[in-house]
Amino acid sequence: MWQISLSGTGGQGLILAGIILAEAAILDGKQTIQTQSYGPEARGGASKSEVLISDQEIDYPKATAADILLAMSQEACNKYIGLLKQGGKLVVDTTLVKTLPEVDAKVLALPITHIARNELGNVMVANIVALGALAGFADLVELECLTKAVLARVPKGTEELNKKALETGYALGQAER
Amino acid sequence: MTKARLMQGNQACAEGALAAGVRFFGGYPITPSTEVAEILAEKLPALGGKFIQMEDEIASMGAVCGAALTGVKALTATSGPGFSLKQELIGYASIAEIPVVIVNVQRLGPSTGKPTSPGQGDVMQARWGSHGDRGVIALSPASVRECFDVTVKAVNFSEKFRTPVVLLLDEVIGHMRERVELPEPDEIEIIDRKLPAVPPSEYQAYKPEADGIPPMAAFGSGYYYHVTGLVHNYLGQPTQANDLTAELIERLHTKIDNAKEELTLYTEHYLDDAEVLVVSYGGSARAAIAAVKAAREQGIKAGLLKLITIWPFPGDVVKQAAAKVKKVIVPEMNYGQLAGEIERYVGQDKVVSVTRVDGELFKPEEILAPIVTAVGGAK
Amino acid sequence: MADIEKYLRPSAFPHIWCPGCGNGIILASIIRAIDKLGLDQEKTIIVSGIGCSSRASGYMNFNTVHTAHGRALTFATGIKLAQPELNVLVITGDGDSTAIGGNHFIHAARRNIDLTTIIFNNNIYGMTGGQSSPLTPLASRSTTAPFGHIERSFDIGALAIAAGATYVARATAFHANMLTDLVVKGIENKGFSVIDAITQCPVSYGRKNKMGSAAKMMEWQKEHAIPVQAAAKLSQEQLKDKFVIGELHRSEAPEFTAEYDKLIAHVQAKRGNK
Amino acid sequence: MALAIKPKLCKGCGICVHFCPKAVLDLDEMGKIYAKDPDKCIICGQCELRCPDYAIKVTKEEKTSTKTDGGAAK
Repeated sequence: MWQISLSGTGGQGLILAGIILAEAAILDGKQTIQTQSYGPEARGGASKSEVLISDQEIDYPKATAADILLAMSQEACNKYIGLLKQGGKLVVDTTLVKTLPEVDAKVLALPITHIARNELGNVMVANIVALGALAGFADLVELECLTKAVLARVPKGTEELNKKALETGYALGQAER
Repeated sequence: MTKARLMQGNQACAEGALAAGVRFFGGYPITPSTEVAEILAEKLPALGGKFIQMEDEIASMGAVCGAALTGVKALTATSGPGFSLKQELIGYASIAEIPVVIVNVQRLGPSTGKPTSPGQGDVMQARWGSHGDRGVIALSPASVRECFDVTVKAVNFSEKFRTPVVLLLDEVIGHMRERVELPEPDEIEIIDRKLPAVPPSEYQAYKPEADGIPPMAAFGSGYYYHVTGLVHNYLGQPTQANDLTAELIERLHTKIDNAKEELTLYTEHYLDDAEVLVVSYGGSARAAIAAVKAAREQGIKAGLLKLITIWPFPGDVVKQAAAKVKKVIVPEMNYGQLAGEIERYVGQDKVVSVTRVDGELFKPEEILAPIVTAVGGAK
Repeated sequence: MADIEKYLRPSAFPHIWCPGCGNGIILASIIRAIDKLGLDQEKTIIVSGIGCSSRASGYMNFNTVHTAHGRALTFATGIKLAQPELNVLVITGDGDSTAIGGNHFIHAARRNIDLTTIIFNNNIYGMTGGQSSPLTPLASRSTTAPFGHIERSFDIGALAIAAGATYVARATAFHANMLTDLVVKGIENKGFSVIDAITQCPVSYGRKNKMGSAAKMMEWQKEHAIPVQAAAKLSQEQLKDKFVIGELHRSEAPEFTAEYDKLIAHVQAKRGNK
Repeated sequence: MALAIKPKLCKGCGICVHFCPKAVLDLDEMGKIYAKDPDKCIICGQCELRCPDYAIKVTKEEKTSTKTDGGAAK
């Protein structure tokens, strides 16, 4: 079973990223559960979206020891780093996380937000870049399933941009696998 | 079966309501139940149904009662603070025998408590929240699929037994998204309320039939009758008569108690050879089943009785499951509410109440530990 | 005069109202209005709250709901929205509608839902024995204002108008025929209608405030009521201690259940086109 | 007889007695209304209009030509 934790700031779209990942897992024929936790604020504050992916039925719906942690804010990184299991995979957005924690993990450090803003021209797709990056880094689900899931969820007219964002992230992740 | 998709518990609840024939929703926004309202606001109009966001929780309870009197299946959704406010008219719906479903996605309380964190502290409020004596039906699902199925059951039970039915979700189950395959419409059993078989001139709105339930005519269908929260006679008119009073209050219990077998829903997991029994429900049951499996891996014969029906309390089922075991572990995200009820059936000595009241779901090891202790340590 | 008996439930009589209570007069005026309009008895629903006035529903031979204290409008909203073809009349008291049910009152007015609400305004909580209500006049006495009431009272008409009601009127038990005409117009109005029906409570309010017999209290209503046309010509000073009766307000606004039906049609048409 | 009285329903409040323009009505020793002077009745309907207990009914068989809609004399 994969336990994936996507953490960052409210408003970055990490809950949506988690939903897309879980939907991709279903397209890939897997069992999955997605949960989230956030503070009372709609924007800002540390937020976390969790996805479990398994070939078997999943009993317990929360991550107990994350195989993969995505950190897209310094606060979230500091707060949730303890969830990552030893030898797990850490994906950090170096645009926003300046201090990397000391950790026994395989680290993928990418300027995700910078890539979204400057290379793709829209900071809104940072979550999709991140999703691609961690999927590529950890071989979670088939890229084809992920692409299908992304396209089913994103607003009309942004399909190409999001597809590009996903593929950009995926390639960067895969290169470090 | 429809194809698999990702769905949230609250959404499955809304879909279950629609599948059961609910065509009226009155509600007020409150976390973590709001998705139920939002989804129904979007979906009801296409089905010719009605959605209204009322000015408060009491008003939404009144609106669903009013709608139900016209023959429509009606549902409202809330969380603890709203459930407290709704109690007044839940009691009204009980005595006036109005079928409505109240979804309560439980969060940690009392009061405003911890809005986005799960709790199961409304189990006793569902039973005793409204003043006076009355029978109560309350159901608690533990998965997204169960949210769908149990909502259909809740609507069916409310219609069949002419009573408010409480659906006790919790934040874990309500907000969790899970892979789910929903049944096709023709696979779903739908129950409609019993209509009068006599002409209007002979209709007595509150005269029970053999099953203890009076047939219910819809407003506007030519059957005139009076509906009141006062103790009433068979015509629905207020009465002070002691015999009619006792008969009515007793019937509010017996019409439910007599159908206990039909109303009792639960699932059994590894009970056949179990030496230690876990009884749980809702979100806690997800940690409980993981703990039971972990115990089995250690060679401990643990089993889980997962209750879906909370009220009327399935005491006989619990008693039977507990007969052969040494201990009954009861994990719940409250301070031991249902554990107390279980003690009434299996004795205080046998019950180990496991509580968590910080607004987080149990970790499986927190339930595994008392299981291990119950059998005298690790094997 | 209309035969009101066919609209009553003989088994529920005699009613519980005290001798001289004006509620029976108001109820008869409402029934005459229903009869005048020829409303279909099968399609007319009476909803009431809790209190002396709200017992009226039990005496009326329709589908009737005697709800909980303050909640009549919430049930009525559910009934009307679920089945807009029904005529829904709401019977409530001054405490029921403006204290415990005050929030529901302003929101029903805001939505302009097609309900006709008749407020039996007796200035007091009668059923509990004469405590102050939001309509108890300043300086008058009640069992909970034994030294005189120090709170200002609501003007139900002004409250309803401000909240968005599209028909607002006032009459008294003395002006029983006028009351019937105003209820007729209220029912005819496709929107939220409020009729402030001033009635006498000789037992709890009258006695405490030395107002004399029921008949004397009705004489008081006659003397202190100024028809709206006459009031327009009077100064504030001349209107002091008086109240205005007649049609106080009428306006046009979208009606809630009609708007909802439009929404359904719109959504269904959109789905159908797909 | 233009007045039909139902003493069972009468609670003796005296409103009809007070508002009768011709002093037709009065309360008896039991506190119930009765027509003390029925011949004076002008069938104006004031008593029926304001009886809170529905204890009095004015019938107008004799005077069909003066039928008034709201009940009060016009």
